[in-house]
Amino acid sequence: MEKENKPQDIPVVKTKNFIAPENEKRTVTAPDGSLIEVDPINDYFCQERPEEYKVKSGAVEKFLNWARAESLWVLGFGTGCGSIEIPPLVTPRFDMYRYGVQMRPTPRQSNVFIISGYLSVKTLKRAIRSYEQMPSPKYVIGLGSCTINGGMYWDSYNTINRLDHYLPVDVYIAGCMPRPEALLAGFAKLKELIKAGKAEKANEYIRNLDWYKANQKKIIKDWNMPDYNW
Amino acid sequence: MSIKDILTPFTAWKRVAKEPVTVRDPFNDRPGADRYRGFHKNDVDKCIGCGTCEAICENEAIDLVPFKDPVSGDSGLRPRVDYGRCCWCALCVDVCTTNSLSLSNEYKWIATDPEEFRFTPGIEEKAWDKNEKGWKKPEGNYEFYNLERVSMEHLHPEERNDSFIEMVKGFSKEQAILEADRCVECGICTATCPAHMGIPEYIKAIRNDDMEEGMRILYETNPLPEICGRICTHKCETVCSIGHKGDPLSIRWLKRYIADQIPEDKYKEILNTNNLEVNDKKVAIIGAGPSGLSAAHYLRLMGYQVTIFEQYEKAGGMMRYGIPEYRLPYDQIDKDINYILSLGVEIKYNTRIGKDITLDQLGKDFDAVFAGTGLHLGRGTGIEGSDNQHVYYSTDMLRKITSGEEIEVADSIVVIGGGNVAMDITRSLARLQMQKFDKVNIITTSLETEENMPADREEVVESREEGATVYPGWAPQSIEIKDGIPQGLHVVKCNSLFDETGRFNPQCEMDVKNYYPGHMIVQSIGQGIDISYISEEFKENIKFGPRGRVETDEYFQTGVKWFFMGGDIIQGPDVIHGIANGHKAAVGIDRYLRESDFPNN
Amino acid sequence: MDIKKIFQINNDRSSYPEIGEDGKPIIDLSSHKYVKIWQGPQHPGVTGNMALELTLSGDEIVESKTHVGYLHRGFEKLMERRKFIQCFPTCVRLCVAEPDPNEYLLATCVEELSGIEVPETAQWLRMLVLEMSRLQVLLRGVPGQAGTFALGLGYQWGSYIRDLILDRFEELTGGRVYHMYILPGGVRGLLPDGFKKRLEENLKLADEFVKNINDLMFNNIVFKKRAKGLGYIPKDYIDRYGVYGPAARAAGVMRDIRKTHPYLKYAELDFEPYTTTESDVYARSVVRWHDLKMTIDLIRQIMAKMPEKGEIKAPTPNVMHWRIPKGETYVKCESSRGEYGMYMVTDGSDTPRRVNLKGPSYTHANALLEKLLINANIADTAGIMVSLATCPPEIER
Amino acid sequence: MDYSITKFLWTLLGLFIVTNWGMLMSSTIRRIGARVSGRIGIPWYQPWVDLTKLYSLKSQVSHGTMFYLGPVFRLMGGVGLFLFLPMIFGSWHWSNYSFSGDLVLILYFQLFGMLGMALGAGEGGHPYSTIGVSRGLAQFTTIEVPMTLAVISIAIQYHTLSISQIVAAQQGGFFTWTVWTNPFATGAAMLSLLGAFGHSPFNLIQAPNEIPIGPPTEYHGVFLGFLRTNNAILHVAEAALFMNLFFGGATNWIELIVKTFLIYFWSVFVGMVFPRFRIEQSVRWFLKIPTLLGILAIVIFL
Amino acid sequence: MQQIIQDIESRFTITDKETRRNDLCFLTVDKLQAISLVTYLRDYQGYASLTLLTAVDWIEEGNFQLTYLLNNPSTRTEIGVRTMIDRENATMESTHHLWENIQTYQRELKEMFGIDFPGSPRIDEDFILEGWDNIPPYRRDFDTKKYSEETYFPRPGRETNDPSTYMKSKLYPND
Repeated sequence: MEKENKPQDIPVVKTKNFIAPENEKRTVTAPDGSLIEVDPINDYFCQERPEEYKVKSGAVEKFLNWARAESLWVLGFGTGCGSIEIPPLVTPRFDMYRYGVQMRPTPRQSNVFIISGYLSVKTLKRAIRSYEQMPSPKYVIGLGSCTINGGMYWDSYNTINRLDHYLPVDVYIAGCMPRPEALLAGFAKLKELIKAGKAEKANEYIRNLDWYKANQKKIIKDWNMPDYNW
Repeated sequence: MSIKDILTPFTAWKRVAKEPVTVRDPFNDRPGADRYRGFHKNDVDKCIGCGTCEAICENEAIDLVPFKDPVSGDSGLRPRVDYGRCCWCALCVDVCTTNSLSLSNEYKWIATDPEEFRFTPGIEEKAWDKNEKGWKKPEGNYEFYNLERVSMEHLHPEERNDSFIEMVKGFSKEQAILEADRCVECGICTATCPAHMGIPEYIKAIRNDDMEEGMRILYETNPLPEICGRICTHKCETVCSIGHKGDPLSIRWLKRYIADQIPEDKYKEILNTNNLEVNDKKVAIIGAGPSGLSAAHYLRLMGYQVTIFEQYEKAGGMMRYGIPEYRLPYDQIDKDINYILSLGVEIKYNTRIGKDITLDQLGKDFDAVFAGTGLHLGRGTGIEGSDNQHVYYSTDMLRKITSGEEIEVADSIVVIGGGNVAMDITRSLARLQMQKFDKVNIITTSLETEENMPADREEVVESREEGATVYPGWAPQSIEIKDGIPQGLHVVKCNSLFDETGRFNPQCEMDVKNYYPGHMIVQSIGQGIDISYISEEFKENIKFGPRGRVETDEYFQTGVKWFFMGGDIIQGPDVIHGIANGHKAAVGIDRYLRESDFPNN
Repeated sequence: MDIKKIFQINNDRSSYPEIGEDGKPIIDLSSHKYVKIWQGPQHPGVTGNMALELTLSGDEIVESKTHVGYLHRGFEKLMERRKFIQCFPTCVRLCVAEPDPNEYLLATCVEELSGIEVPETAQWLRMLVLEMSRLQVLLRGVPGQAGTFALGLGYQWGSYIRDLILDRFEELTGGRVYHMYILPGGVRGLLPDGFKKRLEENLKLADEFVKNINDLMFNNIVFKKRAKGLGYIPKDYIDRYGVYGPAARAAGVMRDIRKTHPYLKYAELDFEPYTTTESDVYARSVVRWHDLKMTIDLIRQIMAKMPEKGEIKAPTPNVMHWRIPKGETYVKCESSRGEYGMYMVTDGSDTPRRVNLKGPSYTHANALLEKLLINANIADTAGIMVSLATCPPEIER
Repeated sequence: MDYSITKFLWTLLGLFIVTNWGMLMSSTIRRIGARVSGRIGIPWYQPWVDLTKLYSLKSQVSHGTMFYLGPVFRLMGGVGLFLFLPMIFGSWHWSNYSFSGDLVLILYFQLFGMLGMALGAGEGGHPYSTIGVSRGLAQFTTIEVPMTLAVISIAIQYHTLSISQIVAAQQGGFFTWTVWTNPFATGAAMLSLLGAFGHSPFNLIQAPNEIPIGPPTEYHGVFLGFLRTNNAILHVAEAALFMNLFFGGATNWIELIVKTFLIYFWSVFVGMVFPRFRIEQSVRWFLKIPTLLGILAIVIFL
Repeated sequence: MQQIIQDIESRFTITDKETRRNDLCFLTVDKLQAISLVTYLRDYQGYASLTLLTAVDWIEEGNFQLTYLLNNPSTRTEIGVRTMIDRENATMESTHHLWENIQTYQRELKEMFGIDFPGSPRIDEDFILEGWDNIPPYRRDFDTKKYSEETYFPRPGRETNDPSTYMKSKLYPND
């Protein structure tokens, strides 16, 4: 896979109907009667390119990496059928809490994004937003064969085939569905990577941001969100 | 709403004293169940690379990749699974024609690189290769296709053992469609068939009940479907992938079914050969056997003026003069041949090259010559007493029987040979014995053991049904002769025919002897080449290989540019090879004639 | 003395917001009276991956729209280019939580259109699998209702027993979630040795669970306060909105395909689906709880009555090119959510012409949910949604 | 009050102990809760790991100044509560900055954090935060009613507003604890405590099933770390407050640990088996039984 | 069931009928009569519940087949009302006044087949797809595999061999 990081020609969102109505430029009346012009895309959303997460060396960083590995907070976003095997992990039989893995309901507080199975284009759009809102260092687990090469839905007009074209993936787990144990093994592998300081896909995403963005925009036809959602 | 509603929920706390039910070591405490559908395993030695798994996979997760060089019946390909596609439905396991594919109960595969998830089970070593558990095809009557052949109606031994009427009745439409339905369209047969007939395609045509399409597919590679549909050696059926678990498809009967459905007068219309172009090139064909007819057919389709020279009074060669009528009725031979002749192929009967016209003359009169003269000489055993006048060659005898000549039939006969021709002569003689003496007393003995006999299995079985006794695994030693009449055949036990290197080297136990009484001995151990029509000076220009066979190039062109040879003389006795050679030679002749049009090129 | 009158407290919110001339509520977002929020697709309170667009006035929902399509894979299209046997692994994934009715429907459609009789043992096995599947859904679904109100304990207990049932599935079918067991023509294997014994052990745990969940949920004052009177479905909605299964039975309308249109061997079993008339979240929850009890009982009946050995698959044409004559049919069965049906049209080729799957969620989560959420509290959305047993993959397929 | 450096250092040490105890307590309680479900639960050291990770994260979003100040305020609420609370009775080292009127200040600090949170979360711009904050403020207001009534009742009972003196008054045996001498006030306060700890049935503020997860929706990294640290401190401090007011205080750390654990466990004990109330239900509930109890407690001592 | 069909036949022009089971039959009527037939079935024959509404693309004949499957809960029978509409500019009268839930079906048909139901609520909103700019995907002339391979391109590096051609090329390289 060749990743071109030349600043590609990212189409800037200009078309009006691609902007969600609540994000359109408009004039609002303030309670005191004065008119204020708001441009939500520029006012509310970050316009700056993200920065890479700096990996330092040394004992402190090692300790921090250990802490990061032992405290994986998973975003509760079931993107596909894989979400059926995530709940068993928080229940008595498999109990992933004992490995320091927890579910968090909001992307801001999560480190791990499990893409559980196939991603339809409509979900991909949300997944990108969720992913970008997660604070670095962050990790993506691709669950099931759908994330690797399309899986079951390889010929569907609405699901993507290769997740790594749109989001950086740290660990893949084969299966359809993978057993919960396979997921636990995936977490173990991810921990191993983090402890070794190798789970750096989030930085790769930032380094190749233009490539990823171009891929994303190619298939998301109504890109009515800001370019960056950090 | 009472106080009970407030207090009863607290009973949940009683669980706090219980041990947690969590699996302590999830990776080892809970292996997959016995039937778990985990990762793939493949027994590469058992697998034949038929690709049925690839065909049934709805995710196109399986590729066939080269593993070794193909051999007959094994494509040399092996399935490679893409776990970026697989959905672990195990349909590939259930459909596998050899039962080589199975799933293990291993289920953990974690990787950081998405490209890693492609592997060839059985070839790339994996931790679960030795895993006994996992999904296998369910036992019992659980098949995705019918393993049993649709039985074709035969004449009973009692009905057939005294007559030469065709013993196999042919499929009805329902039977044919049912039989055709068993095909998995793997195509291993196509490559194995010398003519590379589009077997899966015409079987599909049968399923679609589209006989005309089937006919067109047949004639693409084989202009003698009626004949082939009856007497082909069906190498395709030997390698048929269904044959690994059940009965192979009756590919031969299906071919015959297609040809049987179309009346002769429809051929031209269906095959669109009503108006063939004619160019000014002329080609002579020597011998109206399968290869000659095949060459004539395809050359004629290409527009050449074709003349066949046939030494006997009827066309068909070995097919007519070597195969008894109960297997191949004459009207069916005529049907195929008449069609070829109706395309505008000229035929000169009773013309023997070398006697009536010389080969050199032929070369001058025609632009190219193809010789498919076949193996008409019988080969003898050369044992003591084999020069007796009551010791016959099967070829001669069959020719006489088939051309309707009266032949002498003794009350007890011994046939030497284990091939199909031996069976033919055995069964023909048995019929004649039945007609004459009302009982059968015929012994057939072969060098090869029962399981190695070159004859088709059913031929042996049917011979026995018809009263012949077959003793495989005996080597003939001498013929006892008394008063100029053979009395019987001495044989010794033969254990193996070939040594480790595959050379012909029979190993016999000389102490174990046997004696088969018979007043007539027929030798049927092979046929010999008769190329007496080629003059000595001509022979100098033709290269000869070992064992006296003519060497040709891939298009059957001999050392003499305009002279092509093919069929049994090159390939050995086999109708389908003959047809294939004829076709190929036709292509070669066409190429040669085109090139000679532009000598500068 | 009416305090409400004195302090001018108006509890009647039904006329709020005002209804315009076109029958739609007038919602002016710029008036700052309303707030628009999205629940989902990334939202723990929404079952599966779907979104609710809610317009709120305070905590009260004044307008709700369901947005689906996040899980759309185009199954019906994909199946149009797959052979009948290939449809079978595809079809399973239509509803993730309860895959077996999908398998059953496809198999039955194919069998009915091509005129294949399924062997008796296979029919019993199918029924066993369907009931086990219902059991595993209900083991999560019943306590899941309390889970939406933050009582996660029952869900935890139920999930454990569900995992055990899934183990039995693994033994029988080879798959934990996607069983791919009922294939056109029959099933894919007999019961393994000792299966009945192990299943019976699990059923005993389930019995205990039924009792515990009764103590924890249905005798829980807070749960009662939350669930009673919530999400009321009037009886006349049943036909107008298309309400099926437990939701309809909670409204006093008998809708259970197993009873009304017995399929497989259900006519030989003894059961009576529970109905009640309160028609609120609590009633639906109780109906499901009774379903759970009934399912445990049905599995026991099936295990007692089913033959041990026998043919598991009828002979079918070669599956590689199985063609089915032109025709169309609609086949239905009872899933844990209600009537689950498949409409299949064939045109004589080896692929279906059209497959349309119709699950109860299709109407429950769209028309009905949108209606029920109006004037509900935002805190109750998850509760109402779960009580209607919404399954997004089945809506959009 | 004593403002010497030594005092400050002792207080800091106390804060450190309390923070760690708070985290250990929360992990222990979660492990006990997990056992009821049949699980093993988090490792005992998990809160420290989580906290380390959170503090190691860099903030990426900017929602304005108040957004940053919110967690700081919240932390100040917890720390403030601790600062003016005597932890161990009779010990100069562990009495912190308690003074004669500390009870009033502490009541204020209980709400202080919530107000800070309201400011910060409001700035976050997320509708869920806003909804959570408005619910939180509504609920806290009603929690404060029985709580204040109980405190007033105690103040009347012991004729003082100093916690140390209230504890002192309870010394002298098990039956001199307020829980026996003023059961109504204890009842009212313990019920309001259910709301203060934010377990169900009164955790609609953070309800992950509908407004995930309420006010801290946008908070992450260091800010979430602040909130978590605050939680640890606040839970122990609040439990210690109740211990001081109603359960005879503590004369040594062991006693403190046992008592605060039990008081905290009380809310989990209830919360584990009940679903959560809707906000108007919980508001109504607090204004009914606990308030009545509180009024009763005052009426008795008047 | 037979009685009802006879009754219907006396009132409507049934061009085709197919009895699948005792409790299921399909009737084909003209587009103009379809709505009145379903209304009649709903109001007078007790077929009050709409099981489904869906379309079948008969591209060869240039038609869409619309199927209204109605269920009678009391007699436990189902009748499928089929009607053919023109594939070009496919339009059908909306029946959202009969059933509240039918608008969902109609939205789906609009999006997936491009059949318009003027007047149906939210008919023009996206239902499942978002920003779809191709031909409606459930139409037969939309090739999902081709679209997927062009848009989402499968992972490269895969190649397969057909056993028959591979064997031919290896065993008989010259043929």
